[in-house]
Amino acid sequence: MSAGDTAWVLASAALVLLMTPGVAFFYGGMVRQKNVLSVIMQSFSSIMVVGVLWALTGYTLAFAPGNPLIGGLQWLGLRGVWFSPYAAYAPGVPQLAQMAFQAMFAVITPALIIGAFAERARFGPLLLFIALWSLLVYDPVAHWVWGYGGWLRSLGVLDFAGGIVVHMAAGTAALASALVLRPRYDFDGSVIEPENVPFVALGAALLWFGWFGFNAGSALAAGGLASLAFVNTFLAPAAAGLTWMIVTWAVRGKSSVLGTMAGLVAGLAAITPAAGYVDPMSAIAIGASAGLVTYGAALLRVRMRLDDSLDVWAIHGVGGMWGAIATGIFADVGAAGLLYGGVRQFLVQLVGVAAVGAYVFAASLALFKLMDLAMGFTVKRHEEAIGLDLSEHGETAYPEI
Amino acid sequence: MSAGDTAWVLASAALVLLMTPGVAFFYGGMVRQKNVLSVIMQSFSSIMVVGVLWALTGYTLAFAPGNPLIGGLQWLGLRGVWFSPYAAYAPGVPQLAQMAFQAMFAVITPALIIGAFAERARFGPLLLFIALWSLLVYDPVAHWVWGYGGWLRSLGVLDFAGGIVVHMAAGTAALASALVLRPRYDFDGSVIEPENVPFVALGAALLWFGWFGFNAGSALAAGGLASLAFVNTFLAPAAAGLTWMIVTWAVRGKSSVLGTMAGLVAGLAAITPAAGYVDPMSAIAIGASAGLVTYGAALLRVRMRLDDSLDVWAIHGVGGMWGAIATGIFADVGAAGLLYGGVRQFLVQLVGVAAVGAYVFAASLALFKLMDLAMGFTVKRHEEAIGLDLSEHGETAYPEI
Amino acid sequence: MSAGDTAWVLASAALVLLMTPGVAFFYGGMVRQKNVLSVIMQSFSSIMVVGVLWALTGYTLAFAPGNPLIGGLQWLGLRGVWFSPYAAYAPGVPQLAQMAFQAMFAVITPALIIGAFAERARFGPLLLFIALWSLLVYDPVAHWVWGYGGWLRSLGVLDFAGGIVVHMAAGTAALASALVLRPRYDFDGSVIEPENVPFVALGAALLWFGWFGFNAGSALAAGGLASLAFVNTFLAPAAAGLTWMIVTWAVRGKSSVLGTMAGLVAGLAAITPAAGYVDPMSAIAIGASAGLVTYGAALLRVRMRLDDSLDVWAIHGVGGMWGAIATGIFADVGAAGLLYGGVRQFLVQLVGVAAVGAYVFAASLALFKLMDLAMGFTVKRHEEAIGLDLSEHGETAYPEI
Amino acid sequence: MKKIEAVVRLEKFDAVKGALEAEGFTGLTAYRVRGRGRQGGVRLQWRGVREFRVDLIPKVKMELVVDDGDVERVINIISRAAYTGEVGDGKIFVIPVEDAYRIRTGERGRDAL
Amino acid sequence: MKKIEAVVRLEKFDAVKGALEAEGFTGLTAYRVRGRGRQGGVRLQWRGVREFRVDLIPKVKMELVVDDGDVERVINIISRAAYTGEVGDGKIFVIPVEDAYRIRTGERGRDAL
Amino acid sequence: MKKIEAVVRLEKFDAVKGALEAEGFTGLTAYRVRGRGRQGGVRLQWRGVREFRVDLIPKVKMELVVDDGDVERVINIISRAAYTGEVGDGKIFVIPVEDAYRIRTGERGRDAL
Ligand SMILES: Nc1ncnc2c1ncn2[C@@H]1O[C@H](COP(=O)(O)OP(=O)(O)O)[C@@H](O)[C@H]1O
Ligand SMILES: Nc1ncnc2c1ncn2[C@@H]1O[C@H](COP(=O)(O)OP(=O)(O)O)[C@@H](O)[C@H]1O
Ligand SMILES: Nc1ncnc2c1ncn2[C@@H]1O[C@H](COP(=O)(O)OP(=O)(O)O)[C@@H](O)[C@H]1O
Repeated sequence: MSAGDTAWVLASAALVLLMTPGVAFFYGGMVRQKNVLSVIMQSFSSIMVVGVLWALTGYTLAFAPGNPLIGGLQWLGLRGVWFSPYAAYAPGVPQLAQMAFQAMFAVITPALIIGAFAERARFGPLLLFIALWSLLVYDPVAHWVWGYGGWLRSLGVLDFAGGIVVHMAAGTAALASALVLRPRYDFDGSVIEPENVPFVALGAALLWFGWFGFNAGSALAAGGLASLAFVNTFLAPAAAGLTWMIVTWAVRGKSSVLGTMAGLVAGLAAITPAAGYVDPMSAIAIGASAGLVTYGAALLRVRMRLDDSLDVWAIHGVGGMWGAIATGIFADVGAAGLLYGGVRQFLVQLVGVAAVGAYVFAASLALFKLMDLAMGFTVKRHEEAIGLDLSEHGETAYPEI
Repeated sequence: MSAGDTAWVLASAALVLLMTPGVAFFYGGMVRQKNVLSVIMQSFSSIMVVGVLWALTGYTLAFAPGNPLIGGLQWLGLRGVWFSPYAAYAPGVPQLAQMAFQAMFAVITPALIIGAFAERARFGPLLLFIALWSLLVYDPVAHWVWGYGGWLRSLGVLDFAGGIVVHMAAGTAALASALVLRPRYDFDGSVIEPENVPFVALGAALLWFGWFGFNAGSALAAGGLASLAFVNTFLAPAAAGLTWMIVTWAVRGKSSVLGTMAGLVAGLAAITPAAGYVDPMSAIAIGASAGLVTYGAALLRVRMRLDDSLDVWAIHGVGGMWGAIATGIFADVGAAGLLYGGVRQFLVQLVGVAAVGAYVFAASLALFKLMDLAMGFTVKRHEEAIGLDLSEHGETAYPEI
Repeated sequence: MSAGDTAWVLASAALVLLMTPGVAFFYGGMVRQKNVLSVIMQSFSSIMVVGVLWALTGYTLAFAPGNPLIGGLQWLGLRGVWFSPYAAYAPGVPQLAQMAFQAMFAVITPALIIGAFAERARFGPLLLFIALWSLLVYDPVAHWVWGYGGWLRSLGVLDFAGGIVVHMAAGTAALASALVLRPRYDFDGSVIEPENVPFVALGAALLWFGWFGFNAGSALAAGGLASLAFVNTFLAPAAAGLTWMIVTWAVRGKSSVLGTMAGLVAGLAAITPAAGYVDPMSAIAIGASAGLVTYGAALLRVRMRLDDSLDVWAIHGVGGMWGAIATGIFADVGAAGLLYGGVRQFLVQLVGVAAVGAYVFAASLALFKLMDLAMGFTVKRHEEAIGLDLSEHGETAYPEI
Repeated sequence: MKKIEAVVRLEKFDAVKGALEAEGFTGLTAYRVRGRGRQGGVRLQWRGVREFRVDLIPKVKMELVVDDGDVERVINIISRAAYTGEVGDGKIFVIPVEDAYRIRTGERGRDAL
Repeated sequence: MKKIEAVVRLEKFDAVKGALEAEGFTGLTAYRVRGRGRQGGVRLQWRGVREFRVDLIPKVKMELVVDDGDVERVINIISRAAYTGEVGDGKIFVIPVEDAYRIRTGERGRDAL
Repeated sequence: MKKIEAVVRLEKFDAVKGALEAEGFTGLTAYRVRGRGRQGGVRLQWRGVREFRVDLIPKVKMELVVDDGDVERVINIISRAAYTGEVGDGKIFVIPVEDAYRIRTGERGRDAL
C-alpha cells in the first residue's frame, strides 16, 4: 500500500464529491428563479440517496466479483471492505478509499440526468427514480465496464473514467426522459431565461476543478498515468470551450458565455473515457472535435423541439459517446486505436457504446414510462406556474426581494 | 517522514481553511441582505485574528507538552516548530504541517459561534471576543482533549476530529451568548428571512468538501484510517440530511431545502468525533440519529424563544455532543464502545462531554457578560435597523440595485 | 519518483486552476452588473487560450534548456514530456505533472491583468493580447527566473512561486495598460459600484484556497519546504488583511470589507516570492508591511486618477514587487537576506525586480499601443454604456430580473 | 389618456402580455412588486422547524398608458388573461394622465403613445 | 378613490405595514426604489481607499388605493409610523384614481378595494 | 402639483439625474423596470445555439413630483438628457397630484416638495 497513492485517491474523491454541487449551480443558474432551489435540492438528494444506497448495495453489485452481468453480494453493506487494498482495482490504496472514490461517480450520474426534466419533476417520484435507476441501470453498467469479470471489461472496452458509464449513460437517460415526459407547459420549442449566469460559471468552475479528481484520480495511483490524465483533462475542455466560443461567434456574431461554459463541460465529458489512453495533442483534437459534435447535437435537439432544455443529452450523452469512440481512434498509451492500427479496439469501443446505449435507453424509457403511469412524474400545471421551489419545497430562493 | 502523509495533511489543511468561507456563505445566505457582509467579514476575521494568534501563542498553549490543563510555552512564536515530525502527534509529517492543520481548527471554531449573534454584534468587541475566547477557551480545551499530557486525553476520551473541541464547544458558547446578549430588536421568537438560499447551499457544499480534510485529515496519515474517516464523513451527513428531509416532509408536508442543508451539517458535526472509531454502518446510524436529535433541539430552541437564530447550538452543539456520546456507544475500531462491552469508554465520553461543556459554558457566559457590561456587545437599535453592513462597515452587498 | 510528491503536485495544480475562476468572481463582483459576464468570460478565456498555447509553445519556451534569454524548442507540442521526471525542476514527479502545474501559472497571469481594463476592452483584441503577451512577455520572463539556464536564475534571483514572474509582471502590465488605453467614459477619477460584494469574498476565498497549491506546490515535493510555504501562505495574508482592516478603520472610521479582501490578496501576492525562503514570523512581518505598502499604492493610484480601477497594479504589482524585495531582506531558509548578512542577495533581488519590471513595462506598453492603433482595444462609447455583456457577448447575467 | 395599473400574478404575466400584444397594445412598463390584499400571504418553511408568514407576496405590476377610448378594452383583456378565480388574482386601477411625451420624436399627447 | 404613494425608509417599512394592518388597511403594493430628496445620500467606502457618494438611497415605495374618506387617516398612520425626525423620513403623495377593478370577482369601484 | 413619470434608457439615467440636479431638481424616486414600446426588444443568445427574444427590455423609471409651473422645464431637461434619436429613448407622462406631505416636518402641499 502506498501513502502517496492513498493521498491522491482520497483527495480525488473529495474533488469528485464537489462536482455534484457544481452540477447544482451549473443547472441551477440556467433555470428560472422560481425553480432554482428545486434543482439544488435534487442534486444534493442524489448525493444523499445514492450515497447511502451505494454503501448498502451499489458497491457490491457494481464491483464485487460476480458474473459478467452483475456483481456478487459478498460486499453487501460494505462487509469486508476495509483497510487492505483489493488488487484487481487498486493495489496501492485501501479498498475503502477505492469504494469511496467510486461512490462519487455513482452519486453524480443521476444528478446529471435531472437537468433533462428541470422545472417540472415532482420531488417524491424523482427520489424514487434516482434510487431505482442507480440500482437497475448504473450498477450493472458500471459492472459491465469496470467490474472484475464484467463482460465489456473482458471484451476490452476502454473507459478510463466514465465517459460511457457516467456521461453517455446520463445523457441517454436524459434523452429517454425527454421522449416520455411531457414538456414544460410553457415550452415552445425554445428555451428559458437563465436565472443567474454567474452561478453557471461557478458551477462550470467547480466541475472542472473536480474533474481533475474524476479523471486523474481514476488512475488510482499518483504517477505518470495520473499526470497524463490530468494534462488531458486540462487541454481537452480548453479546446472544446474555444470551439464553442468560435462557433457561436461565427454563427451569431458574438461569442456566447453560456455556450463557452457548455463547451467546456462537453470537452470534459469527451475526454473522460480517453484521459489515460491518449497523448496531449490527441486530447486537444478530441476536445475540439467534441466541441463541434456537441454543438451540432445541441442544434439538433432544438430542432427536434425536445424539452431537454439544459442539453444533458447533447453535452453529456453525445460528448461522452464521442469520447468513447475517439478513444478507439486516438488511443496510443497502453492501447492502440484506429490511428495506430487498432481496428479491433475501435470496433470494441463501438460495441461498448452500442450495448450500454441500448440498455440504458431501453431501461430508462421503461422506468420513466412506468413511473409516470403509476404515480405521475411531473407536477400539475399550476404548480409548474408558481414554480417548484414553492410547490415542492415551500421555500423561495430569495424570500426577501 | 512520508511524502504521501505530508501531501494528505497539507491538502487537508487547505480543505479545512475553505470551510470558514463556507461558514460565511452558509450563515451569510441566512441573514437579511443588510447584514450579509457583516457575517462574511466576521468569518474572515476569525481566520485572520486566530491565524496570527495561533502562530504566536495558541499552538504552544494547546499542543506543547505542559501540564494536564494547559500546554507549555516552548513553542511560543513557533520557535523550534520546523521540518521534523513531532512523533506524539504525527510521526509521518513535518511538525509545521501538523501545526498548520490544527490552525485551521482553531480558526473555524469562533467562526461557527458568530451565527448565534448574527445581525446584532458590534464588530470591534466581536474581534476582541474571538481573540479572548480562542486564548481562554479553545486553547485549553484543545489541550485537555488532544494535547500531549492533557487530562481528558490521558483519561481516554475519544474525539477523532473535534466533535467536542470544535463543534460542541462552539455550540455551547453560542448557547451562552443567546442567554446573555439581547435578542435582535425585531426578534419575535420566530426567525428571519434568508437573503440568498443558494448561498446557503454553496456554503453547505464547501463545508462538506472541506470536512473530508477535517475528519480524514485528522488521521494525520494517508492510509486505512483516513479512508475509513473519509467514508464515514460521506455517509453520516447523507443519512442526517435524508432524516431532516423526511422529517420536514412528514411534519410540514414539504421537504425543506434549508432544513436538509442544516441536517447535512448536523450529520457532519456528529460524525466528527467518531469518524475514525466506527465502521460505516455505524456512521449511517449516527448520522440518522443525529438528524432526529438536532431536529428536536432546533424545535426546542424555537420554543425557548432563544435568538440563536442560525441554530449554532442545535446543530453544532447538540450534533457534536451527540456524536461524542455515540462514539462511546458505537466505537469498534481501535476502541470499544458500549455496544462492544466498553462501559468505561462510554462513561469516559460522558465525562469528557460534561467537563468541556461545563467549562466552555461557564467561561463563555462570563466572557460575554463582562464584555457586554464593559463595552456593549450589541449595536444600537437604529444601527440594527439600518443593518450592520452600513453601520459597522460603511458598505452594502449590492450597491447597484 | 515519489507517489507522495506527485499526489501533492497534482493536487496543487488543481488548486491553482481554481484560482482563475477565483479571479473571475473577485473581479466580477467589483464591476457593474452590465459587465460581470464579460469579466468572467475574459478570465475563463485566459485558461483556454493560454492553456492550449502552453502545450504547443509556452512550456518549451519557458522551461526547455536553451539560452539565458529563452528556452529551446525541443519540447514543442510537449514532445518528449512524459512520465519520467526532469530532475532539474522536480526529481520526484513526472515531467507531465510539473508541466501541468506550471501551466496554471501561465494561465492566471493574463487573467490578473484584465482587471485593469475591465468594463471597456473589446473581446477579440483581448484574446489576441492574451496570446501575444503570454508568448512575448510571460514565457521569456518565466525562463529568465525559473528556466534551466535562465539568466536571472543563474544570477541567483529568488522567486519561490512567482511574486515576480506572475504578480509583479501582471501588475506592471496593468499599469502600462492604464497609461495607454483610454479610461472608461464615465470614469471620474473615482471608482465604480461593485455589483456583488459577496462574489468578491467568494473570489478571495477561492484565491486563498488555491494559493496553497500555488505556493506550497512550488516546493514540487511534499515535505518540510512545502509545509513551510504552506504556513507562510496562511500567515502573511492574515497579517495583510488585518492591516487593511485596521488602516481603513483608522482612516475612514469603519473597517472596509472590500479593503480587507484586497489586503488578503495583497498579502498573498507579497508572500509568493518568499514563501519557501522565510520563517513564519518573517511571513507575518512581510504580510503586515505589504498591507501598508499596497494601501499606499492604492491611494496613489486614485490620486493619479489612473483607471486601473480594480487596483491590479497596487495589489499585485506592488505587492509582488515588495515581496520580492522582502525576500532579499528576510530570507533565512536556504538563502540569506539582508537581515542575515546577505547583501548580495538583496542586490540580486533588486536587479531581478528592475530587469523584469523594465522589460514587462516596455513590452506591455508597446503591445497595448500597437494593438490599440491597429485595431482599437476599447469599445465604442455606446457599447460601454450598454455594457460589455450585451455588446460583446449578447447575453446578460440575470436576464430574468 | 389614462394609465391602467394592473397588479397580477407572476405566473400570469406572460399570458397577459401576450393577450395585450395580440390586440395591438404593445406599449407597457412592468416591474416586480410585493403585495397584500384580502389574500393571506404565503407560508414559507424555516428549515421545516417552523413556518413563517410572508404576508407580502410577489406580483407583477404593469402600467399601460392608453387612449380614453381603450380603457374598457384593456381592462377586459387583462382581467380575462389574468383570471384564475382564486384569491390573489389582482387588481386594476385607472388613473388620469394629463400629457404624454415621446423623447425620440418630441411628439406629445395621444401621438406619443 | 385616491392612490396614496408613500416613500419611506427601508427600516420603517415593517412598522408602517403593521400600523396600517392594525387599522384595517390590508391592501397595499410595495417595492424597493432608490430616492433622493433634500437628504444627502450615503457615503460608502471603496476599499477604504476612497469614499464614493451614492446619491440615491434605497427606500420602499408603498401604494394604497383607498376611499376618499380614508385619505387623511392613512396619511396619519403612515406618517406616524415612518417618523424619525431625521432627514430622509420620506414623502407621501395623493393621486386621483378614476376606477378600480377586482380581477377575481369583476367588482368595480369602491367595492373592488 | 404634477407627477412626472419618465421611462428612460438605463445608460442615460446618470446623465438625466445630473441634468436635473444641475437645474435644481433634486427630489426624485427611481427604480428599474422592464418595458416595451414600438421598440422590438433585444435578442439574447442561448448558448449561441439559438436566440431568444426578450421583448421587455430593462429601463429606469423616474418619478418627480413638481410644481405645476415646473412641468415644462422638467420635461425639457429629461428629454434632452435622455435623447439619442434611436428607438427606445422612452416616454414621459404627466399625472395630477392632489396633495403632498413631508413626513419629517408635517408640511403639506407645495411646501412639502
Ligand atoms: N387597496 C390596494 N391598494 C394597492 N394595491 C392593492 C390593494 N389591494 C390589493 N392590491 C394589490 O393587488 C394584489 C392582489 O390583491 P388580492 O386582494 O390578493 O386579490 P383579490 O382581489 O383576488 O383578493 C395585492 O397583492 C396587492 O399588490
Ligand atoms: N419631488 C420628489 N418627487 C419624487 N420623489 C421624491 C421627491 N422628493 C423626495 N422624494 C422621495 O422621498 C424620499 C425621501 O425624501 P427626503 O427629501 O430625503 O426626505 P425628507 O423629506 O425627510 O427631507 C426620497 O428618497 C425620494 O425617494
Ligand atoms: N403606452 C405605454 N404605456 C406605458 N409605458 C410605455 C408605453 N409605451 C412605451 N412605454 C415605456 O417606454 C419605453 C420606451 O418606449 P419605446 O416605444 O421603446 O421608445 P420610443 O418611444 O423611442 O419608440 C418602453 O420600454 C416602456 O417602458
